Amino acid sequence: MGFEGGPLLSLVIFLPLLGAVVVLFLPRGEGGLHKGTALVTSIVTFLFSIPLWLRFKPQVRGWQFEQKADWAPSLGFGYHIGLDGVALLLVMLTTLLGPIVVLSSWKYIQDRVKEYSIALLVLETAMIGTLAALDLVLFYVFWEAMLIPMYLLVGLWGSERRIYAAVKFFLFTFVGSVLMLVAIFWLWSDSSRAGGARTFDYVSIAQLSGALPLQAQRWLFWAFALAFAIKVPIWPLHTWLPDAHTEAPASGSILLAGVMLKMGTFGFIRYAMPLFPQAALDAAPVIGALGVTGIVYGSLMCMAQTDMKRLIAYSSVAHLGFVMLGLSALSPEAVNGAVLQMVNHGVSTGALFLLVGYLYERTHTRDLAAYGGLAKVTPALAAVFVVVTLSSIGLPGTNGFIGEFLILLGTFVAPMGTWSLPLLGSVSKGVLLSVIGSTGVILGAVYMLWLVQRVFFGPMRKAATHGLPDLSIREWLCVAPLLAAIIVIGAYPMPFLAASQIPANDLIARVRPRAALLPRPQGAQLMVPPGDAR
Amino acid sequence: MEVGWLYLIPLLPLLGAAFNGLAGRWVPKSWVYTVALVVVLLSFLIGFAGFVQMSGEEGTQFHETVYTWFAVGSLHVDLALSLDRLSGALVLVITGVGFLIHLYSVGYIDEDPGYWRYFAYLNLFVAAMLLLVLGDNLVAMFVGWEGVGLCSYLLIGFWFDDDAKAYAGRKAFIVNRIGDFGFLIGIFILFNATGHVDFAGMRASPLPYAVAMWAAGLLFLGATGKSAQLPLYIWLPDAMAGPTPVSALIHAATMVTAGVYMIARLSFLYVQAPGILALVALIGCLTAFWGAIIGTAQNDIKKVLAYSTVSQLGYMFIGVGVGAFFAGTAHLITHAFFKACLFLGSGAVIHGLHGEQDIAKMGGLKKYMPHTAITFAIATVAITGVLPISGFFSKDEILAQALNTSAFKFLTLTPDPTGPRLGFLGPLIYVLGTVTAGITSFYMWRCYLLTFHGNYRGPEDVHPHESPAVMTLPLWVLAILSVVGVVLVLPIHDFPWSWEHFTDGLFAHARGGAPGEYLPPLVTYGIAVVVAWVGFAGAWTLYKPARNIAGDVAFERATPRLRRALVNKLYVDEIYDVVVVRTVWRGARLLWRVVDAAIIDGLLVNGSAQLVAAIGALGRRFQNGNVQRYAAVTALGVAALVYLLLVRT
Amino acid sequence: MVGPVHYLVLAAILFALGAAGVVIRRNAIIVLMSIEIMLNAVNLSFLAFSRFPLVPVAPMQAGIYAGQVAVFFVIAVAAAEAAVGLAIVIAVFRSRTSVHVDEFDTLKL
Amino acid sequence: MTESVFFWIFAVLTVLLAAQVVLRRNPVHAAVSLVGAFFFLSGIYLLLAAQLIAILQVMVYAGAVMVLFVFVIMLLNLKEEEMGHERLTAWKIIGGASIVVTTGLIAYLALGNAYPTGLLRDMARTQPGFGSVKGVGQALYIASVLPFEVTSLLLTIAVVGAVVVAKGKI
Repeated sequence: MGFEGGPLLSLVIFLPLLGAVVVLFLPRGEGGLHKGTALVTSIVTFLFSIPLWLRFKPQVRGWQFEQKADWAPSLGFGYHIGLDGVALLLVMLTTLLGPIVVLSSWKYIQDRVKEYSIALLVLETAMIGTLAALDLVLFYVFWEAMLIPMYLLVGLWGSERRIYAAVKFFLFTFVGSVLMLVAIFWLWSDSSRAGGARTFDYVSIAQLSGALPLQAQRWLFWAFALAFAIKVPIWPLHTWLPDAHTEAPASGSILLAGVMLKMGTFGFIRYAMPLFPQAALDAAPVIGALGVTGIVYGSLMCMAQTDMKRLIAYSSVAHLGFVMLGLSALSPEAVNGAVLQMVNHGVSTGALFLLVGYLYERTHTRDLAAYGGLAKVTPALAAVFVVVTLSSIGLPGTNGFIGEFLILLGTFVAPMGTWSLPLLGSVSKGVLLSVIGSTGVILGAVYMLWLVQRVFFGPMRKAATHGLPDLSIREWLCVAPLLAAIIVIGAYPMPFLAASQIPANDLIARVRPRAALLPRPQGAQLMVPPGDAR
Repeated sequence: MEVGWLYLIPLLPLLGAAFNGLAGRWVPKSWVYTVALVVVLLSFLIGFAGFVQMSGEEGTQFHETVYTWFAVGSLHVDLALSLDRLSGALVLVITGVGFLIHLYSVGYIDEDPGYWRYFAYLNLFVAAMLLLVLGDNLVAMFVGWEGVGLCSYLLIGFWFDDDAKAYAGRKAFIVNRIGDFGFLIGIFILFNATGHVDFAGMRASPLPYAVAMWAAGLLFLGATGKSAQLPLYIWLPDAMAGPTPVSALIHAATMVTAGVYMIARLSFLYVQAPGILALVALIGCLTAFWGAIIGTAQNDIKKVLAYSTVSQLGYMFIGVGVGAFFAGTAHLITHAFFKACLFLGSGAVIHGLHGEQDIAKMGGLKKYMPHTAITFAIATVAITGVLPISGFFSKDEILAQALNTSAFKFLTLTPDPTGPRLGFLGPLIYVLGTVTAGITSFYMWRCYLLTFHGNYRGPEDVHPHESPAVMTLPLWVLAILSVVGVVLVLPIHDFPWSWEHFTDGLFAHARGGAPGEYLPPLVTYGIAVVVAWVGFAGAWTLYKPARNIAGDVAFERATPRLRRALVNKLYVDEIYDVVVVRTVWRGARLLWRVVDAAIIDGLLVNGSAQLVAAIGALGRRFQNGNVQRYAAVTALGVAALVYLLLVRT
Repeated sequence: MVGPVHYLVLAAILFALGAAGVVIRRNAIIVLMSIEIMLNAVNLSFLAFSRFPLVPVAPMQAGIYAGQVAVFFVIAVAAAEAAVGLAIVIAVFRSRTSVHVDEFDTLKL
Repeated sequence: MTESVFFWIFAVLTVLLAAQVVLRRNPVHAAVSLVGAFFFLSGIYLLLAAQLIAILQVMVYAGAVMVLFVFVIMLLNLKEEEMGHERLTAWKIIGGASIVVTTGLIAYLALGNAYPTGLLRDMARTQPGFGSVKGVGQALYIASVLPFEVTSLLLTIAVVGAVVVAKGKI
């Protein structure tokens, strides 16, 4: 607790906005100047966020870099920000992706550069703010503020069906948010229960909401959960995602996949689950089942696609399914794995969209049928793509493995009770979810390697003309930090896991205080095979 | 004993891979070769030194915790390595045979522009394989397990501009992943039951029977994937699309034996699950037979060897399945020698014929490439067992153990404890295994005779030539190893070099007690020799040098249906294609069209949007722009309000 | 004896006449005139309430003339409205050569 | 008594003339009727002790506004055929009926016991000098001086607006 580090966090939040204001006053028509300002701003933001990482004490419980100021005390909301380990990881991810995003569409975006730069910077502020907010109104403001620049990114700089995609994206996410807003007001009106004034402050509300009656918790939980579930997106609320991703420019896709989807899962960790612990515990198997459905269903969808970006968008559904599965399992392994998987997905799917953006810039098509044999022409691009693919399918040694392994293992051992099924009898929910989820490991390899072969291997097809340039220096600069993150997190994940340990444990302790009482599913609860003779 | 240098063994090849992969394209060729060879050699030397040190005293084990990889909740995963007699021997095989194959590759891949990539992959493979073998917990082992799968994928699809080859690589990876799925669940079960993932911790906790059964069974699913057993063997023949040295190293000598190694390493688990042991032995036996009969009708020299590998791996699984872990692993080592030699020999042939792989277009090559012919013959002798060198004894030990095993005597077929028992399984496996040995002898000699004897049947413009010394040298070393490897498996009790004696106490003992004795050893040897010679005689009759390819025609004429089925690999690929592959892909497309596009997006999402639009269209009819109509409606509203507010109250 | 009720009923009748004119007549000028009648009906009720206040008003208090002041403003607004309204009628007549309100339905789309 | 006589005369005439406005097809006739109606209405205002307003009514309405109307009518100079025929649609009937019913209801309720006559005071009798120019002027200039000034602004804007709209191009 306390004020250590001064307004460092505020600085990180609002630096991009400052950059946006600067861009606003730059003369129109100077595209390079606008992009340059955006780039410098995002790099400076990243540099300022490094001390956050260095000064963060993972072993300390509570909010760090906390800052609190009045805003509208009579209405009960204020400017209250702070970070825990989970938020810190995602803030770092966001600031890391910031410069990459600006660089990613450097050449591709040529019209309305000024507005584009402003949209990117405002989006960055909104995303960091969403992660750092500790006041429900502040959170909601940042949360909705994310929507507008992203809507513009898709709707203005997207490809053919951009309007449809942008409107769909907006309506989907907005419907959920509105329900959440109602729930926030409910919490506000309830917050005077302990005798104080009504407040939107997260910390105060969190102390009260756990004791709400179960019925109220259920309503509120699902109101929050729906908003977050759409953002994640959880099956069957996912159909906005492929459209938005397909139509968005590369930078939009990277931010969408890299950070914005994580806002949904982050919302579950920070708001929906700890605020309404009993309802969350009740809902956990349902959410876990939806997560598993997302894994299998998303993977199968990938196999049916002919559009590269759409394929990767559906793979996001599968990956986020893993995250939701891990969160619902509520065992330390699974929740930490889920948090790490959030970062992993940001890195590897962000990188995938980056690379697909490069491909699109070169060939101007996303149609898989046009691709083939590109590895001959652009070997470095192919190699990088393969590495990122391996991370995406969770090969050990890359970051993807740690996350998926922890999630599946944690789910397997999670004391979630049993389901009674036809033929199988009484089966531990955790075991069942974990086993079905593990098939995602197979399916992931099926569709990702199919994609790689289709694009890079085999004889050269239409899109692979000779003379396509390989990765340029600018493109290397973008992709190198992501590659480094893939390897570093894969080889030495402890610092990243350490950051999420305390928030994860607190979450579990809050939602499942009776964990110790429930037996872990032992042999007796597994099925006994025929032919057993002792 | 804790040591501080074990990490070097896998790290050195990894560094070599990193160097070759990142810089290999720009540095001179000789640097690439030097680095690739030196790192493997250094690994070998370190492993050798460690092995000598460790094997001096029985029960010594070197252990090293490199660092804590990840630790969350009750899960604690170290990157820990351990060197005991089993892993030590395998390290020597991997780095030793690996070094020879690296050396051979210098000659083989020299003309390919992707040589630097090749050596990077190869080094990476050695590193992953060493990690698999040295890993002291299941997760570290899994890293190597998947790592070798990755290298296999990359190397099978090395010539990626051929769609078929890229497809073969992908197929290998995905089939392996199906196995890895089982492996992963196996890890979860063991962790759930014991709270550990490291071998020592798991060994210390006794397991409930059902848990042991499930864990062992699922890990075995992993083994069937990696080690190409029924029903997941289908990737291995296709894996021959890769460069031949790769087939020798990965798809014969080392990676594919990982399943056998894993079961031997987890012997303490498998003896707790005797039913799964029986399954292992049965699957091994069936695979051995299955691979052998398909091998009789293949004309691609590498496919013959691939099915031979599938078949020989089956033998190893019989060994570990009947509880004779030493026998299975001994065959693993001898097989590494002679099969690597065979593959390298086939590579030399292919190299000498500029890429020709069809044995129907070879013949008489003994004349042109004598070194290759002789070493190939030696290795063929070893695998078929016509003379008592390494392969003979290691295979015979497995079959004898299967015949005499007591591991299945107490197993029942049904849950009813008084039901029929599985004691017949051992002898059954013995009989089928012996028949398979005869078939093995037949198809291996067929391959040898068709390749090296008779008349040259290839095109005129191809002039077969012997390979350079850098390639023949490894052939000779491996041929010699195939012969002298016999010292490991000589059936002399307390022989100091004997593998059985050497690994005493390393493996757990199967339940059911010591093996009985159906037949005295000399009788089984006699049977084995006779069977091997019968196979040879069959091959000689059909394919003796003067007849050239006529043997196949005779075969075809005798049993046309069977032979066509065998040539087409018993249509397994086609069946899988229809039943699994197409079903899944079509199902995915159907699911997309129906559920995603039609129901969720069409009906629910766009449907609700259209509902709103329809309501809006209905409301629009009132907004017809006629101000007077608005005023009239307003008046009506006011009338209603007045009535409601003033009159009704 | 004439009381407030008479004035108020008169106001109601005038308002009804004006409103009926607005609803029924097509000629925009007459519609505007009808609006003036409605405004005057309102003025009438203002003045009626000013003379017969519902609440007791203290002698010579400022609020005593509130009704009349309101009527003053209504007259001012009515004048402005008539000016602008007639200007619009002229502008529309120029483009449509019609003063029929039921033909001015461009709001529809 | 005098009040009653004048009230009934003025009231009947106002209603008749107002009805003429609504019913006359020719806008000039309507405008003339409207002038009359306003004139008699100002008589009613006098009865309500609103002398200033009555004067303003005659000056502003019967004078200025009606001149404006007549000007516009003449400016447009509608031909017979351009005036068109009234169309009686269902909505017009519904609207008209609603208005009649509403007014009837309100009048019925007002004439009934809803209006508390007993409590009323008559300012014209109890306040000497009620409705004088002086009194209303003071109320306007002291209590509501700001709205008064704003009204001037409004009128200015209205004038400018009217010119802009009517002129089309400036």
